Amino acid sequence: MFRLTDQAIDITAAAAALSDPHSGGFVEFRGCVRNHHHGRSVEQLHYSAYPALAITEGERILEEARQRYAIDAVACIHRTGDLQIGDTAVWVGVGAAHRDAAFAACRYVIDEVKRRLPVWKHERYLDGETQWVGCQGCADHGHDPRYDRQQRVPGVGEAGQQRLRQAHVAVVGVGALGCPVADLLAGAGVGRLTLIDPDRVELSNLHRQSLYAEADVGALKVDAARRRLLERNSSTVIDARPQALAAGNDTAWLDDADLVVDCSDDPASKQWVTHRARVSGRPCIVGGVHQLAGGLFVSPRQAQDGVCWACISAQGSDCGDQGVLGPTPAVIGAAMAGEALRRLIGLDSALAGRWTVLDFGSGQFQRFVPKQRKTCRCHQEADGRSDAVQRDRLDPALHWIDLREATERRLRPLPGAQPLAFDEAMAGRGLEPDQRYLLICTSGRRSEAVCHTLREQGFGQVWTLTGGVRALPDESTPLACSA
Amino acid sequence: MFRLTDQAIDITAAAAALSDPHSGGFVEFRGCVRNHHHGRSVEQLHYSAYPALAITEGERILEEARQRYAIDAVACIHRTGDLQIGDTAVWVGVGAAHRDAAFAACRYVIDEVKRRLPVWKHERYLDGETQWVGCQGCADHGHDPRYDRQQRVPGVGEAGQQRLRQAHVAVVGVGALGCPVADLLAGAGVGRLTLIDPDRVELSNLHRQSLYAEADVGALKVDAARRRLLERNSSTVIDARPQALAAGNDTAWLDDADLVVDCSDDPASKQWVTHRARVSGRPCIVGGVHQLAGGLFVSPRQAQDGVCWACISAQGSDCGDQGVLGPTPAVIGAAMAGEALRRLIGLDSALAGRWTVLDFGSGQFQRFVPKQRKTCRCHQEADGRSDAVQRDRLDPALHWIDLREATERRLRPLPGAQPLAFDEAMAGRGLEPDQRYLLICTSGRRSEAVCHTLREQGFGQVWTLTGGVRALPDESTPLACSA
Amino acid sequence: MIRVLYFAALADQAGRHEEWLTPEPSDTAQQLYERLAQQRGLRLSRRQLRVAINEQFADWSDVLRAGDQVAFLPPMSGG
Amino acid sequence: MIRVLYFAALADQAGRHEEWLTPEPSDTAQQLYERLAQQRGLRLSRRQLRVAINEQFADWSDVLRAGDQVAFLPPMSGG
Repeated sequence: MFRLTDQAIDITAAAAALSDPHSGGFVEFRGCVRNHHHGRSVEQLHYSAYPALAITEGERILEEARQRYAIDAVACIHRTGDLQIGDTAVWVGVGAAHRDAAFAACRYVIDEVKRRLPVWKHERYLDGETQWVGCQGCADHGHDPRYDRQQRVPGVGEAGQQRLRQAHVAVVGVGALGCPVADLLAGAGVGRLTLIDPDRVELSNLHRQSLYAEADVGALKVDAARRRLLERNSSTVIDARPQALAAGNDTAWLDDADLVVDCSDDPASKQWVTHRARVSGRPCIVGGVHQLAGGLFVSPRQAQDGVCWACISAQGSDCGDQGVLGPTPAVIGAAMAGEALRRLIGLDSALAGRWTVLDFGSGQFQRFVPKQRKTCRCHQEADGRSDAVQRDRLDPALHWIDLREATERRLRPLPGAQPLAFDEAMAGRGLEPDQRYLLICTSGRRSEAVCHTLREQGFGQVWTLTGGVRALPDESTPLACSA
Repeated sequence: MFRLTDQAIDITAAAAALSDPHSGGFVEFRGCVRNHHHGRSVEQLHYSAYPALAITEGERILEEARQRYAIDAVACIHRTGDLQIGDTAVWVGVGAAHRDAAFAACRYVIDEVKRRLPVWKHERYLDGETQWVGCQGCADHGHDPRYDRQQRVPGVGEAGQQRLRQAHVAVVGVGALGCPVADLLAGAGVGRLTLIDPDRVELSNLHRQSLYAEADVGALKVDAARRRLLERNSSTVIDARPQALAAGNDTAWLDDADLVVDCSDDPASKQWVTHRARVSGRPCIVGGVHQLAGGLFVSPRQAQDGVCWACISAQGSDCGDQGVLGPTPAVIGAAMAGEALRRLIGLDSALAGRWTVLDFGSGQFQRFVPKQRKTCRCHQEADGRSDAVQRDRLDPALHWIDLREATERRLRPLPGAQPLAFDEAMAGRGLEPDQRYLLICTSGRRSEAVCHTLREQGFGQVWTLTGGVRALPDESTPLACSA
Repeated sequence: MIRVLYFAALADQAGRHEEWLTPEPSDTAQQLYERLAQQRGLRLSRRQLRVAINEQFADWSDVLRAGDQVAFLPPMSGG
Repeated sequence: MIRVLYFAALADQAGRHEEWLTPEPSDTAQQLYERLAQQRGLRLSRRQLRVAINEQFADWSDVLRAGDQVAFLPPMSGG
């Protein structure tokens, strides 16, 4: 229940309305007119509002609180008109089974009300002057002492800070790697973060996922992370997307990001991100951990030198869902954040284009230049694009599987390829694990998804044509397959 | 104002008593009798107390809140006797100029009341059973799913988790290194942490000190860190010591720690910690950062192989108070936490006895065995103890400076040494920067403090006798100095 | 015609709480504000403001249509 | 003589809220509790408890003297 009123707020009645035998904790906040503001003596105060919008926005804030916290009841009343010293300007009340949720929700509502409710405060001081109170001194304007220490690093300065402020980074996965990455990027003043993760916080996450507290168990990770990040740096804009980044999903919105940091434990996501970086020239950073070791891959400055995740993982980096000590991903995540900041600021990096492995088990710390196209079959076939036109030159025992719809096939025929519906292919129907297949679709997304699924099912010799038929040398020419 | 009462709490009167024209924000918490507890239907509830102790402890909690937060008023009332569903069991009210302090103080009081106030809850359920509510199901008893993932790491298991639970780690400094260290140790289930730091949170800390939020600015770091760590893992016992770890201070309480992790930016503290580890055989981990590089030293398994910080820093590791990007200390801190966990659990470590440098600027990651006694003059003199008895064998141009009080000097004379008061020596009075001095006191603490102070003032050739005269070969023999 | 609402410091600077205007064809909220800022001497930069159209928060790039109610909102200071 | 106070679940287990005892010479709070735990069948381990002497929280290693009031405190559950 949200209300605007020009009468004194009846707190006793409002608090009584929250009562619920299910609730064990009630938190109330009252904002009152103080007798001072920035050192000046306040005599009187007037609140004006845009009522229609204020009521819509107030209700929206309460609804957000209900969605985000396990609470039984929440209410807020805001005054308008003339107020005297000591009068209550705003009241927020929350009831919940547990006090964690009650405190958090109450705090959320008052913070959002102050930030978003279209209400303006006009103060009259004892010396007769008056002033509209506003946030004129915010981070957009002038030097922010918060970033002093990092601006002193050679090559950063005001210009580097400005680049961070204007940057948009997509963080895929806010688990053990994503927590330090998002935390350090928000702390450093990166202007906009998009967090992508479908999971909810579990108790067994807490030892290694530093953005979450016990009170967050059960909440969506992207929501809990957003909340903590805003507490740490309220000037960050954070988009929370509770979904997976999979080849099949719509990911066009990712193109808005200047940099993608893949912190997921999903090889398909890593493959997609690295592939996209290589094709589009956008930078990416990808990490993984395994017990006491972890690694990070930073895409090279020149897109054509890029490798895909399949190249890297074919060289032995396995990020299984096994036991892990918290510090291992914390090290790798922090290193990924460091690379992200350097790339955004424009500093040199000795890790760009490298797969860097830090193994705290053996004490071996090494940088590799991942081998491109030679050992990665998936990549090799894809880069054999122009050769693929004469399939026999490439591999006569390779079966081409055409995953496109009939309408797509008519637009660009692929003679000699065997049509197979996407769903059938995902299920492995009509395919033999000991045969060799090149999967083809229009853009390469569907074929990539099928390729990874089949490999997980034990198909050892399937590859995808990266970029699909669109990436073939001349789209206007029907392919001549000599088989 | 703290009160125990067996009558219904008059909240309106209690809240009115907080009024103050200086206060802009009021936060109240009410804890009410719920109709359910761990899934069982509650019918009635009885609170018994130890009144004399409860009142003392309640007042102490309120006083702590006043000390810790910038608040105008705080009060708490706790019920005793029989209560019905919906009755208020406890009420806390806080008034402050700013809402941050009001929320934080209210939260502090209710959390401490629940933990420390000698009051016990007896519940009667609808099924007729009764039960004293307590923390019987706490982490001491049985398997905690929270640690599942780390227990799966080979060598950890239940036994390793138990070792962590029983361990006590002192974290010296909760800045950019100490934040990830304390966070990862608490997350991993280390039973007890002592946090030592004299500083308060500043806005310019936030970008790299992940335990603090904007609302913590102005609070003692040890308090703000404790609060966040308890949100992350409420079963951790955390002692907050708002002081520096300096050679002059009383540090006997440190002997209770199983492991000391030095995250300070203070060379004197690092010197003291490493020295103590070498002499006492207790393990320590020490870290430092410099722009894009950082390093950590892990004491060796065998104390006699230890080196002191002066050995290490003489080899070029400088942790100046210069610019820093957040990720650098985050990497080093996480690596330190990993080493701490491995040492406590009893796992092998490839980093023990090594100075490990991770330089993200150059991409060089290396482990060194720090040279012992050879390049470190400070250490060399100390290990030349028995030689020091014949000073001329060591260095005839070395002036011995005796920093002890007259009474100490009488107990163990040091012929040929020049007495100099501690304060004079700290100020460099009576000493020449181009002369060579060996500083001596009873235990080696004062001489170490003076040594570091003088070196900072540009004295290039001063050394300390580690362990002081107590460490000399035979305490009963007066030293025979042949100079 | 569209109706323009000014609040708080903006109303003081504009010397009015509202006015009726005819927008240019395919005028965006941003173009309208920048023109009005010049005409009325509004001293708050667009980056400090939010815009609402028909009682909903809107984007600066939204195109205005006849009958719209446009509100320019200075930094809020409730609570 | 010293006075021993039991609270909550401990009082149930001890079958009493208080009793008067003569301590052994140089008995610590810990030694007293361990002896009483055996005699009275107290099932809470010392690690779960806190001890107060003369209405102040105390250490388990504190030595008891004639006239002391010793209280054993189970895990608290106020609020």
